Amino acid sequence: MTTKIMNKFINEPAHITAELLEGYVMAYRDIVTLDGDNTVVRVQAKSQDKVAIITLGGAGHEPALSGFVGEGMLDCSVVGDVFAAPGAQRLYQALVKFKREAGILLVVLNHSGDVMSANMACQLAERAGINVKQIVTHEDISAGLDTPDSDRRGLAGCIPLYKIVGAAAEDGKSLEEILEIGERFNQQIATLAVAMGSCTHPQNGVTISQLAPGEMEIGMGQHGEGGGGRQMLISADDTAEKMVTQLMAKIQPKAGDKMLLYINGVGATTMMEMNIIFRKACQVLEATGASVVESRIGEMLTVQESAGFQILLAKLDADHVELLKERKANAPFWTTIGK
Amino acid sequence: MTTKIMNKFINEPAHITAELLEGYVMAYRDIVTLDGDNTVVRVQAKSQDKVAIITLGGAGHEPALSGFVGEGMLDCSVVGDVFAAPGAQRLYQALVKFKREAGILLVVLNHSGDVMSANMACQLAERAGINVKQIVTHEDISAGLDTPDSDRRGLAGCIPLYKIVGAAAEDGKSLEEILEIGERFNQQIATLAVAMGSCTHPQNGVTISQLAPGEMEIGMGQHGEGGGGRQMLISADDTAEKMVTQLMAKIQPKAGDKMLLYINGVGATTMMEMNIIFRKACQVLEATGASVVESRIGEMLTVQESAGFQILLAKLDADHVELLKERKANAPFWTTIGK
Amino acid sequence: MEKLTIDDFKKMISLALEHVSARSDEFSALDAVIGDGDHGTAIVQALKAVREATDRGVEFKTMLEDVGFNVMMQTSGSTSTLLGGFFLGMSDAVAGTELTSTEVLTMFRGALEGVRKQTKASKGDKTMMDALIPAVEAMEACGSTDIKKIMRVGADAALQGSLDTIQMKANFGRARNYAEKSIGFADSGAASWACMFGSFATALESGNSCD
Amino acid sequence: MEKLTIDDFKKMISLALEHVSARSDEFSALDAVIGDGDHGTAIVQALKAVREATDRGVEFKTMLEDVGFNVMMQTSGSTSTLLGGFFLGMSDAVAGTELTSTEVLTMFRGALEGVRKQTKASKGDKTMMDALIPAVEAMEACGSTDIKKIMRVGADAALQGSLDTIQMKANFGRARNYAEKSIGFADSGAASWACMFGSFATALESGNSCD
Ligand SMILES: Nc1ncnc2c1ncn2[C@@H]1O[C@H](COP(=O)(O)OP(=O)(O)O)[C@@H](O)[C@H]1O
Ligand SMILES: Nc1ncnc2c1ncn2[C@@H]1O[C@H](COP(=O)(O)OP(=O)(O)O)[C@@H](O)[C@H]1O
Ligand SMILES: [Mg+2]
Ligand SMILES: [Mg+2]
Ligand SMILES: [Mg+2]
Ligand SMILES: [Mg+2]
Repeated sequence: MTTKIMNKFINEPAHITAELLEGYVMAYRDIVTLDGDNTVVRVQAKSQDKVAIITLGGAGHEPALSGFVGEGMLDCSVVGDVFAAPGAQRLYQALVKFKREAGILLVVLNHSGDVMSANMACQLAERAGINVKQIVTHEDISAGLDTPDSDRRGLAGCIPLYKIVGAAAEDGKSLEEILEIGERFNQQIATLAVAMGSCTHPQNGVTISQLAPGEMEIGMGQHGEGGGGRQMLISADDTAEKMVTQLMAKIQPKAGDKMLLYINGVGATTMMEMNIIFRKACQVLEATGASVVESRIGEMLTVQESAGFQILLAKLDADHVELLKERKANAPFWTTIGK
Repeated sequence: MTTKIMNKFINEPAHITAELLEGYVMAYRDIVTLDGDNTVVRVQAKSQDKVAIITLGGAGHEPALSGFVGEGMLDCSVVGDVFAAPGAQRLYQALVKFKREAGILLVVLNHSGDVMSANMACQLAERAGINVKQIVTHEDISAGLDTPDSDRRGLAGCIPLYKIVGAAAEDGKSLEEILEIGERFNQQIATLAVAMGSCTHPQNGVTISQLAPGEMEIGMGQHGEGGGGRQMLISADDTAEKMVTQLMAKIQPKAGDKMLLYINGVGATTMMEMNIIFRKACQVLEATGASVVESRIGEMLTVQESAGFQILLAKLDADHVELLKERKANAPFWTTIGK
Repeated sequence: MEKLTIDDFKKMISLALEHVSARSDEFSALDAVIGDGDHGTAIVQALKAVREATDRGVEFKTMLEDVGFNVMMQTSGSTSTLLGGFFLGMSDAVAGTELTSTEVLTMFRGALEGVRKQTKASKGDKTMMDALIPAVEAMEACGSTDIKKIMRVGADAALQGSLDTIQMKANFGRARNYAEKSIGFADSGAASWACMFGSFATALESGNSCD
Repeated sequence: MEKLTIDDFKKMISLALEHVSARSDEFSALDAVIGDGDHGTAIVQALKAVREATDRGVEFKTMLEDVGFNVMMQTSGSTSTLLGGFFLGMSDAVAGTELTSTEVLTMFRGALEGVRKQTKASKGDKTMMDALIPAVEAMEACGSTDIKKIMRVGADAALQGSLDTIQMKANFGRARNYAEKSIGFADSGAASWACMFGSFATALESGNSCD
């Protein structure tokens, strides 16, 4: 650990989460608003007869997770402090607000704080007769391909999942149907992160998992927690090839498969670099005869000013393609015009 | 100048621009494609009877400028090397391709390289009987409020302008009408940048305009070129207030005015911080009785991994609001569902 | 010391907040090695919420429930749920305005059960459980009826347990991903919970108010 | 030296590329002080495009036009248009396969006019014009008919002009925004254009091929 001068535009560190959420809902006031502390909801609520989609997670990853609250995606995100799961009690209150016959789907990223909060909130909710089911995302393959689901982290793969389950809910599908569609996607997606340069925790100035200049680490977690091995920086093409090859080992794309390929920037890495990475990753992937039908390059789930990115690779079924590309979505950080 | 270890995912530095454009059009192949080296165009061309909107500028600012090529925005962007205007001859070739009765609007950011290329290309185009008009953007107020237009730089203000003129062109308006709408917007927008921490030129590893930790500079240019004075870092609220006050001195918002307020991140500064900045900027602005009707927070025009952001403030006329918010746009980095 | 009053309990919490706050940076630093560097901030915030709810308490069961919910309402992160479970578990186990030594043991056993509802981590996984489990076990095993004595035995065991985590490989929480590399540093949660147990004991021993 | 042949011109360009390449980092460094740090890269790229087109030239007018367009096609930045204008201006002014000393002067006057179509910058604005304008003026003023001599006079004036920019405040290009702070360093473009003029003179003096 080193504490460096914190080069951030903030005010009182303890107020970061409250202030950033306030600013966010001011900027996107047509779409989102706060409903109680740390709880972002849609301005135009989804009708009561449809399944509500809720997620939870720490702040400091903007635009995730609240950037995806809006028509066709999330109904509500419950936000913790920077890099910290929200308390179970707060999450429980959101479940109470969204209680409905059709039920609630809670999307949880597999991080122990989030999982513990979600579990406790669901215990409380069950006692109150609330119909809620969880999907836990765990697409990080850095722990090894054979590692059980419960031991793999959830990285940015939650974001296309929000789109898929959000669109399915908007279509009027039942909680069970949505769960099935979502879990199927969950099994067909893999993510791998690479980091280069660390970030500073904005509340205490601590530098997390410092990397020396010219060093990189494949398998990095979403809060700067280390993972796979450190190595000297290699070229963009070699990095992309190495990472996508590992992802392909997990997803096994075949000729004719329809694929999703996203590059999620975590902070300082430029879109220039991510475009260059995408180029090689896509070439390697499409050499199998599979084709990329859904792609994005951008900062979706960030880790402060860390340098690095995550590659997301998924095999899409026909319904996934439809839900991703043909259904309207209108969240501040995800708009799909739809057909 | 210092040369540091370049912490970037790139291959051969000389190939950066070509490779990033290749990756970009692969990722967004439904919307954009390359038409000759360094020239990004729409996959589904706009009909010939409508005015074409073209822009030009250096690479290294991703997603700008090519991220805004698509239905309802740009028809074409001609890209130079990193931080370098494209050559006039290349731009001229794009003008030849888009030659049409309805005419071409060329949006030029006021930087001497871009202006020189645009002028020479337009001289060549006139000789070839091509109907092309220029709009030069110059909304940076860092040189002082009374500085003549020709001495002020064009920063990220070009991006809402692309939306406005793009939508007007899609509406079938004439070149003269579009020019009038765009120039009117151009006079009503102001931008101010702040930098904290420098960036590295990805082709030669040179660190541009180095700032010490804990230092910031208001009035920074778009390539790390310095501007206003350096000072010690102040709080987010103080920074936002100071900057928006300067912008308001230029734009003079009054009660009842409809305003545009964008925060454009230039690289490493997190969306967390930008949300916090937006909050205060919006509060200060709306205290005048003007109201923000159009806002965005995000990385639109970046400067590699520099830390800092630009605040864009504009007074919108009724037609601007309509063109910005109610007309469909479908570019990779700007989607508006429309009404 | 044969009875534990509400006031005694308030002193325990106050001193825990004081001591943990003083060592906050150390806990964040430990968390930065194999986690995300925020445990110091998190545990201090959580103990503030605990103290706030304790302050308004008049009866053990309701006070402890209020504490549990307040922690989970006002704070964030793993610590929020773990500490929430700890106090809700206590609340499930006891009632009244004074506790006998047996009831104190029941209360801490309940606290452990409350945390166990939240996590499957057990001894050796390099988590706060490595402080909590030995503490509760030692308290039950010590055979004394002096609450002061019981608390000190628990505190010593928690401290030893926290030191034992230095040699452990992490199996739970964010630290899990570090695997072998997690060896060599104490777990931040084990360290802070040991500090909390130490403060509980000291608060009873010192007798004077600690605020 | 009374005639300038196409081959002589090719040697001038070759040597300019060689010398400018050798000092590329220095020009980028100067540009980093008050610009965006890429002038070294830009001018080398541009001169490569110049040389490529010169290599296939057989007649001055068509070769120089080809050079101008090739620079603007293949390269980027201010330098692309300025150097494009320079060679297009030359092309407008001369023709044939050999130039007399008068024609050489006409060619450089044309070059200056070609650049002037691209920029309003004049002497004292801290740009490449501070090398180019004095160079052309000195060549015209020197009165010699020895092309070697004329070129050396131009080169010396360009060098002096480039040194003069150190004390200037920038009024054009990216550097303008630095205002007073731009004083103390030479303009990158003035420095590189002076280097180019110096190479032109040396290429004629040395007589032997420079590749
Ligand atoms: N699943 C878990 N089971 C038991 N203890 C855990 C678990 N996850 C985290 N912890 C404990 O919490 C500590 C980290 O707390 P904190 O930093 O506040 O939470 P977070 O991991 O959410 O940032 C760890 O050092 C560990 O002792
Ligand atoms: N408007 C202008 N007029 C004259 N010279 C200019 C102008 N703009 C730039 N220059 C010259 O070009 C040099 C910078 O060139 P270069 O770095 O290649 O271009 P860019 O500014 O596009 O990065 C400056 O040092 C200056 O000499
Ligand atoms: Mg945390
Ligand atoms: Mg440049
Ligand atoms: Mg932590
Ligand atoms: Mg330059």
